[in-house]
Amino acid sequence: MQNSHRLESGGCIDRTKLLSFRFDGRRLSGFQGDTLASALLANGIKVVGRSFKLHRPRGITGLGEEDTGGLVQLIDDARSTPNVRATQTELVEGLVARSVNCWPGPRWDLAGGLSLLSRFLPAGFYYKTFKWPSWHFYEPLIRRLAGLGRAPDGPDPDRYEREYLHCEVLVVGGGTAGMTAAAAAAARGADVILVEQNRVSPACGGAYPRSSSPSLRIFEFACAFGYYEDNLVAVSRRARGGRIAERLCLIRAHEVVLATGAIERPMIFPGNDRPGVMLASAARGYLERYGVVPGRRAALVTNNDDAYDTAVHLQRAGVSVAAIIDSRDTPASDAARSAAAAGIAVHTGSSILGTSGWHALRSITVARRGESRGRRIDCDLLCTSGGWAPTLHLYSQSGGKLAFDEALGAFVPGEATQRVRAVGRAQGATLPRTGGNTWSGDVGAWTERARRHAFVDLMSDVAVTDIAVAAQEGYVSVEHLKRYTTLGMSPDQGKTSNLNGLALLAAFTGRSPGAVGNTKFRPPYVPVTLGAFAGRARGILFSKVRRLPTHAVQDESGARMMELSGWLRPAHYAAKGSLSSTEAEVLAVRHRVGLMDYSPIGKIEISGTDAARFLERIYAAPVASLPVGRARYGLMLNENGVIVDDGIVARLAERRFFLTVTSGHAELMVDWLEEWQQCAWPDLDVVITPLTTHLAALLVSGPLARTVLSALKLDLPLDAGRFPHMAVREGALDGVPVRVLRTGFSGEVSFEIYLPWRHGATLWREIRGAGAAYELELFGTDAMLMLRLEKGFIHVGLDTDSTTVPDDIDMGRLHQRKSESFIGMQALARPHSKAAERLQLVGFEPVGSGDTLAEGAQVPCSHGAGRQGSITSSGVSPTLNRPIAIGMLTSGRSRYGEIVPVHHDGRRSRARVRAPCFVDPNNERLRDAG
Amino acid sequence: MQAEAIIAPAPVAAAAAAAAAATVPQDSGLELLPLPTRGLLSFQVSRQSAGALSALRSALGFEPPSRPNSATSLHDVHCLWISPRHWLIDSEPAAEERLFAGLAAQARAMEGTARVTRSSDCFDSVLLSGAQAASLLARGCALDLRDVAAPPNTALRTRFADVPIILYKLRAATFRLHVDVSLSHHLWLWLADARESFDSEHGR
Amino acid sequence: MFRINCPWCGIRDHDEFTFGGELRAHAPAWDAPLTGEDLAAQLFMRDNLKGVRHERWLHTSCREWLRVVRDTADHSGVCEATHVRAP
Amino acid sequence: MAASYSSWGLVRQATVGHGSWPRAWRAAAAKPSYRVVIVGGGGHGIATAYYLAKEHGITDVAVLEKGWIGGGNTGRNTTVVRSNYLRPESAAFYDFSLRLYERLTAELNFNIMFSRRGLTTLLHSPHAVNAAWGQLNTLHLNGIDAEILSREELQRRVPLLNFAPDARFPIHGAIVQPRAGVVRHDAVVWGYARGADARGVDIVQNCEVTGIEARDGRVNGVHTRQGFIAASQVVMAVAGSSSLVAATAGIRLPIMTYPLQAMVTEPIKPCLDTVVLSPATGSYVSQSDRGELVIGGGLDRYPSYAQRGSIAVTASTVAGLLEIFPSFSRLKLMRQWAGMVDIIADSSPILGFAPVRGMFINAGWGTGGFKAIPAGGWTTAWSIAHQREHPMIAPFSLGRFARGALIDEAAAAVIAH
Ligand SMILES: Cc1cc2nc3c(=O)[nH]c(=O)nc-3n(C[C@H](O)[C@H](O)[C@H](O)COP(=O)(O)OP(=O)(O)OC[C@H]3O[C@@H](n4cnc5c(N)ncnc54)[C@H](O)[C@@H]3O)c2cc1C
Ligand SMILES: NC(=O)c1ccc[n+]([C@@H]2O[C@H](COP(=O)([O-])OP(=O)(O)OC[C@H]3O[C@@H](n4cnc5c(N)ncnc54)[C@H](O)[C@@H]3O)[C@@H](O)[C@H]2O)c1
Ligand SMILES: Cc1cc2nc3c(=O)[nH]c(=O)nc-3n(C[C@H](O)[C@H](O)[C@H](O)COP(=O)(O)O)c2cc1C
Ligand SMILES: [Zn+2]
Repeated sequence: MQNSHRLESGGCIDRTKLLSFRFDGRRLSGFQGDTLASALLANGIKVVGRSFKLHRPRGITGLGEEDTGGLVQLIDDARSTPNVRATQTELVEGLVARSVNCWPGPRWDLAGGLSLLSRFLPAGFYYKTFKWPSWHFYEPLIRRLAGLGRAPDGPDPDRYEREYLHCEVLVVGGGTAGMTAAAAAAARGADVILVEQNRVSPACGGAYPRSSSPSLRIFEFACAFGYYEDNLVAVSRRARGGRIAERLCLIRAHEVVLATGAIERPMIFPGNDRPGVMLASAARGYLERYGVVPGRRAALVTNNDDAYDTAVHLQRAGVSVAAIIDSRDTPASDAARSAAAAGIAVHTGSSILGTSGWHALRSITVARRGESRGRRIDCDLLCTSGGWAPTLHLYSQSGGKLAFDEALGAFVPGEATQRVRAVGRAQGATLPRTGGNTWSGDVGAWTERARRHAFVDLMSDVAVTDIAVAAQEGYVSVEHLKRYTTLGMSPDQGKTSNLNGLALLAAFTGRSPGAVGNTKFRPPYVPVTLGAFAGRARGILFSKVRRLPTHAVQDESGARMMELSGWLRPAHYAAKGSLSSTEAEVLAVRHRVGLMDYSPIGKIEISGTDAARFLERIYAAPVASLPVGRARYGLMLNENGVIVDDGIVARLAERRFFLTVTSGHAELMVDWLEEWQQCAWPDLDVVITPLTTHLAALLVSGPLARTVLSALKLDLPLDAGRFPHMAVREGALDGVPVRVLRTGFSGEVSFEIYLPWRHGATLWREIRGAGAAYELELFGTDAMLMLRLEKGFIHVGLDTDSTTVPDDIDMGRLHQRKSESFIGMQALARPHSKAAERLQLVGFEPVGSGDTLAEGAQVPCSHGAGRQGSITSSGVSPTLNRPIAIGMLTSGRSRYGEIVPVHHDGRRSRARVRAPCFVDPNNERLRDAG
Repeated sequence: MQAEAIIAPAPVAAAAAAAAAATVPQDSGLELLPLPTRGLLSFQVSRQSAGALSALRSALGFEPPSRPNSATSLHDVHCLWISPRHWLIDSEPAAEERLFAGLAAQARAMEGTARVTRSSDCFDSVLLSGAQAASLLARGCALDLRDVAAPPNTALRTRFADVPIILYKLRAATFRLHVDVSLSHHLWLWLADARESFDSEHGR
Repeated sequence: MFRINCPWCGIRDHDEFTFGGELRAHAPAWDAPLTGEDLAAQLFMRDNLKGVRHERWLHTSCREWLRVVRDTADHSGVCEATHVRAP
Repeated sequence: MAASYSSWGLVRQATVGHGSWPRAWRAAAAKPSYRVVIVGGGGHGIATAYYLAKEHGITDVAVLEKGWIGGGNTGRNTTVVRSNYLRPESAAFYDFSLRLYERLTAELNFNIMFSRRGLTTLLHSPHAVNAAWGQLNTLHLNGIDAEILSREELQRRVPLLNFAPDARFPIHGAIVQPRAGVVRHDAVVWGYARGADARGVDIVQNCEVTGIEARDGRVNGVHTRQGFIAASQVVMAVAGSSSLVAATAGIRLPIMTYPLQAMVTEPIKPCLDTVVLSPATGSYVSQSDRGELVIGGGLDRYPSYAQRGSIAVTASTVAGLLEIFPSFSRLKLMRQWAGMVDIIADSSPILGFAPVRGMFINAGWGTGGFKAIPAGGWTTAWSIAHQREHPMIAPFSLGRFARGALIDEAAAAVIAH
């Protein structure tokens, strides 16, 4: 029957707006303002799912995030979502939900029988069993029984946002305490943000002092879930319509006020997990906020006076209250009086021996202390109230200490370490004192059956017996208890169970709950959608990639772009005729001329009185002796002597140098230089200017490079006499300032033209135009890798690793002639850095079949496991038309001519060791007569 | 947002246009305007000194910023504090040559302890203004950029939308952002996406 | 997300800064001719103190290297910084 | 000897209301002196005690734990065990560990739930594929299983991955170690503890060691919160606290302590049955038997002992995960935590005798020492028993730093796990 449990009036719902929804296929209706939970209860639905381990029926037990039973799967095409809390889901028209962890449904669940086996499944049973023949035999079934909802399998259509906010005062919690604190702070003129995970006003009519102050911002459906350093509070704000489903607000506040209220503790008794058993505060909340009576005939079980009020309220709303079962002998007199006035029977000094009902609650059995048989009382709602615990998750996350308050039976805020305070119910002082334990009598003397049926954590199916077993087996640290029994490890993170669990552990081990302590509080306070963490950082916005100055014209040139160390670069261009694109590009450079956008190369200018001295220390190569106008190849080492970067250092003027570093290290090396300058050598007068994205770099390489460039309006002589190999010149190209570096990484005469970034694309077109007559080819990074491979030049990080020192690549002579100190010098002097059996750079060529040696192929040790070397770069040389490779080999330089086995993908082949340079070993092509 | 195929090069201009196209009438509280290239010069010195400030003063004809994270200006020439050893001079492109000459002369006089670098090419710039500008920035930048915390003439280097930027608050609710030219398309894509969700939230 | 008070830029989130190592009171000169254990001590060995310690951080915004005083046991407040180099 | 755990035992206990389960390990009080004191009740410390007792008959041993055993990194790790290391020294060691893990459930009579489900490392570029071949060949030469999967094969095995051709990090294939897997972390600690205790080892909790006492270059005991305990052999196995404990013996270590985060989603029905690691996006993930996705990522980039991490790293780890598994976007994060890990320049551990005689260092596991627990404990115990370092761990001694002979495993540990 639709809305069978709804009162005629009352609640903050809008009765003019009827909303229809479906649950497990049934068509139901509720009102605007309902949560899914209140709407389910209004329709008399008690069983909404099954528990995690034993598949026991579960119903709504709470009003908000403390609920333990109302997890459902929302069905909405691509927006289907597992493990949604019915208590925190606003009802909307057309909502479709399904129960989780049961099949075919929550009332009839195939795995429900597990519950009958519960006595064989105590805490940690899986550590003791499932060992033979092996865990793999059981694992698939166990996995299928576990888990709750189902993960969607398509992309998420929702959008998420990130927002950084700042305020003087952040108030968490929009109850009376929070609203009062916020209004007061705003009245002082402070800039205030208040976040409330649900709606601000728990009672209708909004009696709260709603500030109209512009300095008060109120965010509803915004849950503070994490408290980090220096008052940074993370808040998840769920959408109210609009296209952003959830936003992650990172709020930095000068001061934080936690008005997070308190969470009620359930009482522990056999059968307390039966749907129909509910926190008293929840029952009252459903009544007041939604006009829903969660049952027709209620009973209350409690250890404090607070619950009496609820009983009276329920009675007034027309629910017949059959009994109050109070574990204390004497409730406060006014509580007793009000119950008497309402005609409610009070059973003091009593407890519940059991509950019954087919799935949902039908009756309870009540007994006085000492009695072993009790009286049956029919009821379909049992409100449970074991006192209150301040909600201090965030307080604890902030570093604030918690202290155990005996009278309250709960933890209260102790010393704070950040600028934060708890107010209202979260502070604890105003909470009703309890009458001791949430269970009755000596729990150690309970029967096995009673312990097994009295649940502590309804989400993880942790019963009193599990705590007893853990205590008995020695898992007596509260953290061991948690891990052994899984207490508090479910989606509710033990909001209503942790305290009861640790109190029981205390009882079983003869300690006080304060001495047992609580488990660590961690973010998030409530589960937060993963998408909200990522926010806008999805797809291309997840990680940036840099673009070349010629990016826009690469497309028309037929480039195949690829990301390389953070840059989008042409790997190669379209294939030409019978040759592969890379072959054609390599051959063009070798025989004619090629053009490449080389702009990602790291560029740094060093100027200042001490520029030369500075660089002499930086490079494992002589720099100070470099004449103006000349350039040199240099290695930069770290203090361990290992090569971290290589590149060209060119002297533009006496006190001005231009360096290139590998593209992947462009920024890192600037940091490195600055660290040395600022921290180690502050006395050196040096200015470090990063220029990587100031200057475009176009590389023209090949025997005809000079010919092509002479067609440009470049005011520099290019002949070898006046512009030799490894020289640098500054000039102008059609009025644009340029600097040109003559190098030869490709092995051919090469000019690197550096000019202002925005002129890069223009020059690109001009060079292409000028080169057309000479069949200039554009070439990409693949061709460049091959060109330098033919020359046996290393690529730092590809051919070297984090142990390679200069001598390993035969570059020891660069530093051996230095007289000045440089970084890494001491480490190079170690015997280990000079050992004969080090890996050294060599060339390899296949023997026999002539097949290419695979990149990544390894040279196995001649005896035993492991390797003595590896092929680090390999390919078929277009210039030589045969396979070539370079790599590292133990004592390699002394082994030229030797034939070694090569292992790849389970197969063996052979290779001859040789010098790494395959083309023009004497560099005659570079030192051209031109 | 749909991940843009990084394989297909989309001209920066197109993305910038898309970001700007989302610009709605004046009252929207948010305007986003890609700027034509600005004249930018970097003035660096090897160590902090009073000499640096007086060199700047002579070259610019006005007082350079004395406080970190701030800027001073005269007409359309702005001097932004970037670090204790680095200032960025942001001007009309037409003024760049004149300023360069003046600064270079000062640098020469400082005998190799100072350096001027033409930086116009290194940055793309965008102007962000309107009552909502700060709240759009708040989606990508952890700094408090509201008027109460960041007064006009605030200038600083920070990260926004996962890229390093130089941010210059010209006046209340008006920000000029300079972003590395090789990363500007990333910023435009980000802004276009943020703009879209911003608008959708504000019911547009 | 702790914060560091840059002497230039004021308080910023730590992720604007890059950690660059601990500062030692009596570090040998960068080019001291160390060998063996002494070299290893200089290159690799660290105090790695729990509690208040002095460290080197680069503020990536102003590109200044700073001396940061930080409590590694609990950095829930703002960490103060000064210039690493003599002014 | 502890009662044997079996299904039959479970049934028998059920009939008596589970009222007589014996303690898994005794609540031992520290004696005034021991032959061997092990500082740190994590996996390595307790495994060392177990193997000392079992393999070498040395039972006059105490494990001193400052809090509760397994409360350090072992109790908060993402439980990936693998042996795909590139240097032969490492490969031999870690594969030995994996083999010990494979039979540990039977050996300990405690189900450690070793789930051999493979470690699948995604290859996001042609260059990564090339590099993977280098790894595969190296692994094969080291005797370690490895295979490379094509994109199509991978798609068949892990259909939820992002195979969109225009993905920010397109997937070109994967390199897999089939024998890798996950292990129930707490069970490893408890299982070893139970085994060690049964053989007479004292496991003393809430007993922080405040100083290692050495005279004339020789250890003679430890100061603790419960008083001085004499011992001629002291093993230090305190992971993130290594520098602090070593300092009390006057030893400096090449270690920095960093936070490493991990997190879990709410439990969901099985949807992922291998461990997936994406070096390019900086995330890795597996699904536990309970159903949560267990997610890890890179270090927080500042030294810290605070055992918490920054939300920026949480967020970027999650964003990385969603790049490779876009459909996980609607799942919810249930808990996030951090450990403090001891990071060494070459990403290899320190195993060996200290400069102070009688002291053994087991440290520097960084982001990946869970997989090493059996071998770490086994070789540490062997070395103590024989008073010399086991040959398998000789390359991992502290001396390698003075020699400059680092064992660089940076490539094998590009990402934490
Ligand atoms: C988030 C995270 C994910 C990880 N993922 C993986 C993974 O997937 N695979 C993998 O192989 N590894 C992983 N690791 C690393 C792995 O957890 C550790 O390397 C391993 O657990 C180290 O074991 P241990 O016994 O040395 O240290 P711990 O388990 O940390 O034990 C050290 C013990 O020493 C105690 N102690 C410290 N100081 C003292 C003192 N003064 N006196 C007495 N006791 C003291 C501590 O309380 C602690 O219990 C991960 C680590 C983290 C943090
Ligand atoms: N006995 C009752 O049932 C009851 C109920 C409500 C109010 N009160 C009275 O109200 C007064 C003050 O109550 P209060 O304001 O301290 O507590 P409260 O429980 O009324 O308010 C706490 C609020 O904080 C919110 N909250 C908790 N954690 C949050 C988080 N992490 N992020 C965002 N929001 C969060 C809750 O949703 C709740 O609205 C007291 O005098 C109390 O007696 C009593
Ligand atoms: C593999 C693994 C799985 C975990 N699964 C859960 C879980 O399902 N629920 C939960 O609450 N915590 C889970 N945790 C986290 C622990 O609750 C805890 O946060 C972690 O062990 C760190 O300890 P601490 O938070 O007490 O510092 C898991 C931890 C690990 C290592
Ligand atoms: Zn700064």
